[in-house]
Amino acid sequence: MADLSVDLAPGNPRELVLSNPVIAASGCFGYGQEYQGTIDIHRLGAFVSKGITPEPRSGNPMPRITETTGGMLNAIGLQNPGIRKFIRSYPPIWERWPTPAIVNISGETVAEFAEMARLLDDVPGVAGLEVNISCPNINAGGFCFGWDADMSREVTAAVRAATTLPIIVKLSPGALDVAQIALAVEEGGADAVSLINTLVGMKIDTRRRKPVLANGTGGLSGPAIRPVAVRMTWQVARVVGIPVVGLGGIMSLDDGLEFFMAGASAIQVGTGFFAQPGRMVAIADELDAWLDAQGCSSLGEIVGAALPDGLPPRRQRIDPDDLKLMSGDYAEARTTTT
Amino acid sequence: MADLSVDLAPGNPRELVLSNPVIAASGCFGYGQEYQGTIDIHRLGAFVSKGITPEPRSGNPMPRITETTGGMLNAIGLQNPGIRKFIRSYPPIWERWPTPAIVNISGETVAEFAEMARLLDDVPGVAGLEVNISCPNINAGGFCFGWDADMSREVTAAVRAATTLPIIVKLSPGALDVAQIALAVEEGGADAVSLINTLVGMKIDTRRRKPVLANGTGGLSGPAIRPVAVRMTWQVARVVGIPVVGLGGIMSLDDGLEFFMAGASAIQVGTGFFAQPGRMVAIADELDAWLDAQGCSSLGEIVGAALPDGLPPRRQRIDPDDLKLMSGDYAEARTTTT
Amino acid sequence: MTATAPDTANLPAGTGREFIAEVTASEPEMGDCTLLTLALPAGVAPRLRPGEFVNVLCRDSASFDPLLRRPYSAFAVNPDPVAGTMTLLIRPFGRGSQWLATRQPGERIDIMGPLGNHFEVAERSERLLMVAGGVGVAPLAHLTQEALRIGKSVTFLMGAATADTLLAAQRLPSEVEYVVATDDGSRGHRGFVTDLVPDYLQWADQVFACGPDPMLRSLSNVIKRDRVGRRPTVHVSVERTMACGVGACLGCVLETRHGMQTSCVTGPVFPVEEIRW
Amino acid sequence: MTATAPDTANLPAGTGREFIAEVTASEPEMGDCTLLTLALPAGVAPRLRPGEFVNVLCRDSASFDPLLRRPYSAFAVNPDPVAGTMTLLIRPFGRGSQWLATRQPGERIDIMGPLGNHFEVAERSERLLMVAGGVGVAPLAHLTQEALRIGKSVTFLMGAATADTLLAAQRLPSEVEYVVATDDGSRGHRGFVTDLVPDYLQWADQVFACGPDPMLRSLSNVIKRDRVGRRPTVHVSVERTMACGVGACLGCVLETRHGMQTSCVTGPVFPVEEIRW
Ligand SMILES: Cc1cc2nc3c(=O)[nH]c(=O)nc-3n(C[C@H](O)[C@H](O)[C@H](O)COP(=O)(O)OP(=O)(O)OC[C@H]3O[C@@H](n4cnc5c(N)ncnc54)[C@H](O)[C@@H]3O)c2cc1C
Ligand SMILES: Cc1cc2nc3c(=O)[nH]c(=O)nc-3n(C[C@H](O)[C@H](O)[C@H](O)COP(=O)(O)OP(=O)(O)OC[C@H]3O[C@@H](n4cnc5c(N)ncnc54)[C@H](O)[C@@H]3O)c2cc1C
Ligand SMILES: Cc1cc2nc3c(=O)[nH]c(=O)nc-3n(C[C@H](O)[C@H](O)[C@H](O)COP(=O)(O)O)c2cc1C
Ligand SMILES: Cc1cc2nc3c(=O)[nH]c(=O)nc-3n(C[C@H](O)[C@H](O)[C@H](O)COP(=O)(O)O)c2cc1C
Ligand code: FES
Ligand code: FES
Repeated sequence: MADLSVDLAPGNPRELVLSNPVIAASGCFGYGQEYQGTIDIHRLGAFVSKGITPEPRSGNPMPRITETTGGMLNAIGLQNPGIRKFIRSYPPIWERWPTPAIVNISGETVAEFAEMARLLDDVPGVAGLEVNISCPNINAGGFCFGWDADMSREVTAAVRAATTLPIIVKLSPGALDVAQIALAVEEGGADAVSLINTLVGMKIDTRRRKPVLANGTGGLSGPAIRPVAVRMTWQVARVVGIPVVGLGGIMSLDDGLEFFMAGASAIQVGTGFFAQPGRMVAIADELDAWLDAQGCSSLGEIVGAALPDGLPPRRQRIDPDDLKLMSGDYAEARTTTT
Repeated sequence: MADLSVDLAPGNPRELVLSNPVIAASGCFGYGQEYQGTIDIHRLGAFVSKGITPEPRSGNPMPRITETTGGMLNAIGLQNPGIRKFIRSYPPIWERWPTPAIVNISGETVAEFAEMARLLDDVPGVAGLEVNISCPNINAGGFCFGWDADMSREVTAAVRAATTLPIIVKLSPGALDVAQIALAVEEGGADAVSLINTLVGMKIDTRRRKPVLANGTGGLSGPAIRPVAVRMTWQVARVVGIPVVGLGGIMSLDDGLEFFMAGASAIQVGTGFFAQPGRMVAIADELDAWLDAQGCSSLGEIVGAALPDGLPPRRQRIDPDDLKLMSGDYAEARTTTT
Repeated sequence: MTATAPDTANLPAGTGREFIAEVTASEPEMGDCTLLTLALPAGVAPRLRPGEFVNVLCRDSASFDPLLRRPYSAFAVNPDPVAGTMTLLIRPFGRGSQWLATRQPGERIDIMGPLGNHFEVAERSERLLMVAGGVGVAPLAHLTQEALRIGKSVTFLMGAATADTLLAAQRLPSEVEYVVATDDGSRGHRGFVTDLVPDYLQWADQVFACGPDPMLRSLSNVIKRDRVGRRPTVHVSVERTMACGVGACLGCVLETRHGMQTSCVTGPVFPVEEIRW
Repeated sequence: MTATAPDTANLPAGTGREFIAEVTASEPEMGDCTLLTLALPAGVAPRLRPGEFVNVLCRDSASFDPLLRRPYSAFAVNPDPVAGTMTLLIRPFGRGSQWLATRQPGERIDIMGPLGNHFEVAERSERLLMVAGGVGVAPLAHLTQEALRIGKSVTFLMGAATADTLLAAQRLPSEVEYVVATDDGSRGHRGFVTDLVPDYLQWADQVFACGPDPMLRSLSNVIKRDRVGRRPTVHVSVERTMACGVGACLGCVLETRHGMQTSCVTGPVFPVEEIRW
């Protein structure tokens, strides 16, 4: 019985302690209810809800999903009930659960992110936030927040200023240098980063001579993208002082081990749930057995094992007030520099 | 018998006319000799040589390749004999071949690219150049040429100024906005663009707890990346006035049709040759039969079929002198703006 | 090593909605289709109601080809609580269905289900009309089996391209009135199965339909045109590409009067008038 | 449609180095290994020289699992110009070898070859020493077959983990002196096969070896230490991960005295002293 527990917000007094490092990824696990009856969701370390927006969204027209070699494309279009209805509907249920629920938020402006964070700050049943910065910033001509270090820092700082909840910022693989973005959101006050979100792809139906997805492009996920995700996890884990959550194409323990060895303190599973939910919730048990077989007493012993210089020093726990303060500074800094 | 021929340099008096649109991709077809005896390479529209550098390179340590789901990672490290030995060794053989040979060049500075272009300008047997801008610019802190519009335009202009050969600029999928880079190289004087080069990935050997490749990271190719390649081809073909050559994971005619419908005038096949060389050289024949079955008299009828507004107007043929002239301007423009 | 773990890995058969089923029989039907019978873990078969579907992993677990599961409706069920079985009718389209259609007795398959809603036969409905197109016949055959058990009378309309891709008459209980239509007229009415519907609208208390979207759309037009008032009620089972099958991905939605609804949880069965085609 | 085209698509059997071969026999050997015999297109078998390899597509062409081919040396060849066959010895490691090892007679496989260089037996060499480790026995068994045909005498040293993973003696012609070593001492010498080499260095005119890198490295040390002058000459066949198999990708190189050389074209056979381990 190795120690599988992990705190994804070591710098945050509110903490985000998971009993094991296997998390269900946003958009692949609904609101936590859907897989009940299929699997025991409490075998997971945590789960992340479908992305929430300030207002309700009906999402994209159909078809929304299609398969590709070793992967799938999705263009759901963030269909969701909107933050207010969401808060009434789900956290009250999660409150009674042992498994931490993390809320994934998607905004089109810095203000939208901050507003959602404020509304979620003290909602019982919400253990933390995952900030999806792979969204277009409508105040920057639809340029994706996650592609620009300043915009990424600004969003993080604004969220940080609006809540003391643990904040995981989910990075976009579209950035030129994902490590630079990771450092920026760490500065902005993120407690952890998760990566990667989907790559943008397209499949064309050669019979109909048009894209398969009604939306044209979609997000590529699944084993096909794992090498890109492992590489980015490795690049980010080498430089940041906060926990890294790795994801992208994890379908088995061995896949997950690649991310841990690349420096991830925890992993998320998305597409894998669609294929084999039973195997996904078993990964934590398999990991436990594997660590025992390797003579490791805790997961920490293999995290970053493949990094040439191991993990950088961890950031120290920050005083509650400083949290908002530091982020405040960045918020200012940004407003002056933009 | 539909018309499969295509000119990849319609704007260039020296032309780059292919009898069919199926091209062997750089690094996957050696110097054109290697697959002789296995296939009839003259069933190809053209082939691109392994990337050449100014000086000889012995490449990366082993292992250099590994498989991933639906793809492979490579870190060959541009092993090549260097431009001078290369020119003595291969073009004399190609000169006697009906199939156009395109030379892929990789430099670490703008000057290196220009120098290689100059040396190749009037070498018999060389039908055109493919400029690989997915290389680090050592004068820009290793920042990849292909990630920056100005650097991409500058390299293209410098090559344009050094040769009247047809120039295909090969774009990097790492750029934030590949369409913007494509427009920049079009301005710089490119006759065509090809995309995509490999995505950067990593695979970790969980038994040895280190990356499988001695180099750590490698380039991801194969069917796994096809959705990303089709999406980028679609984005670029919508905006540029020059031919687009699409590649990334093409293993069959149907895969190739996705690229044609996304706006590619020609396709390249790389990893596919490693798996099924016989099927790759057969794609052109299958395309011919498919076009007949569809009642199309020429390939052009389906190029861009999946683009909402079809292809933009083609750039007009340019006067020989203007070629160098225009690029000259850009070369200047750059030197003033950097 | 995990990559080659058996499908059974960590699946206490019978508990939960993901389980391993063993193929017990395979026979051809409807031309190129296959009837595949699977032994279900104790307790599953009795729960399986007509119209519900299962999401099948159409590969061994070490391969990702195809990556996602494939949804299939039950064609027939032996509800024995212990020795229960389920029979699927599989038409070969691509990778997944071809893999599934070629499984042999003794092979074990990873299945999720029962999933989705089901066909509701109203207490006071006596006469049921089934309208099937192609493999859409599957859930309606199962429904017919159930309806007869509870003493309803059934008229079964089926359409197919040609006579040899029709469901063989002996596959349906003899009490059923079986009327067919073929595109080429090689058997029964020449044309669409929906052309036959008007003659039965007076007779039927409920109509249940399953088939390709074009067929369901034409059915909805027939209903709009010829139905008098709100009877008979008409329920159709739609087919959308799915990923999770449990409402988690929102990839399979359908636009209805009540907005976007998942065809895997709120559906696949919808009242025909609620669907926005 | 092209996605499900047969492997044979556009492969005029026999012409070129990519062809379709039909499995004619399969039998177990060396514990978990399989001996797979394939009928070769007319003209191929006579060209296949000991040490050359074939690059095998270990999947059906509609799947990409695994994506790349897998290299295999010929274990035995029937050089009949028309009815020629090739036998491969396959140890199951992962996806590819497991797929190949489970092919049945009648199945057709996409093969590229013969590829690479080969073992050269010098005119005046009379006594040949083979040093095999595990499946490295394959090309040396083929070489032995050839060497005896041209009247050479052969001593065959083989090393394996345990007695039951050694090549069965009857697989080698009776004229061959067959000496074995096992890690656990369950048969023959307890220890490495390379421990046996010194005793034969006087006797042998040429040494040919194939096996895992550690074995080849220890062999090269034994040679450095015990060989007197330049005789016997020592050639080893190395194993590197490959993609193209024809020298096009530069993925399989080996560092030698002459720089980086491809193990698929310049190799897989190299004079032991040329390799930079
Ligand atoms: C609720 C539900 C119940 C179903 N019940 C059955 C059933 O009982 N029997 C049965 O045979 N099928 C049934 N299907 C359809 C079945 O799931 C698909 O045929 C299957 O997913 C095809 O997978 P594939 O891998 O073979 O095809 P893919 O490889 O996914 O596709 C191969 C080719 O076939 C085309 N294709 C795939 N599916 C369809 C389709 N349904 N109609 C037309 N073209 C298609 C694709 O566009 C592609 O060109 C059902 C579907 C749903 C949603
Ligand atoms: C010139 C040449 C000749 C060969 N001849 C033979 C032969 O006659 N018989 C034979 O059985 N094999 C032979 N091999 C080795 C054979 O090609 C590999 O075993 C095969 O590629 C494994 O593929 P796979 O898909 O089964 O394994 P993969 O799925 O590629 O790998 C599965 C696991 O096995 C490990 N693995 C793969 N290959 C090896 C290996 N060679 N040694 C140790 N671990 C490995 C991998 O690291 C991985 O962990 C030869 C190789 C070369 C280069
Ligand atoms: C159907 C689907 C919906 C998704 N929705 C979201 C979302 O709402 N917010 C988000 O941050 N990521 C979303 N993702 C991305 C996943 O969380 C994950 O980053 C990505 O799929 C890569 O992981 P995987 O390969 O394990 O699926 C979605 C992915 C899929 C497949
Ligand atoms: C082994 C290997 C070597 C490559 N070498 C080069 C190269 O030297 N120059 C270059 O521009 N691209 C190189 N590439 C990239 C390919 O040309 C192509 O852009 C990429 O592999 C995607 O196409 P594919 O999926 O068809 O292989 C190489 C690819 C592979 C697999
Ligand atoms: S298939 Fe995922 S919500 Fe219906
Ligand atoms: S395997 Fe490609 S060069 Fe040897």
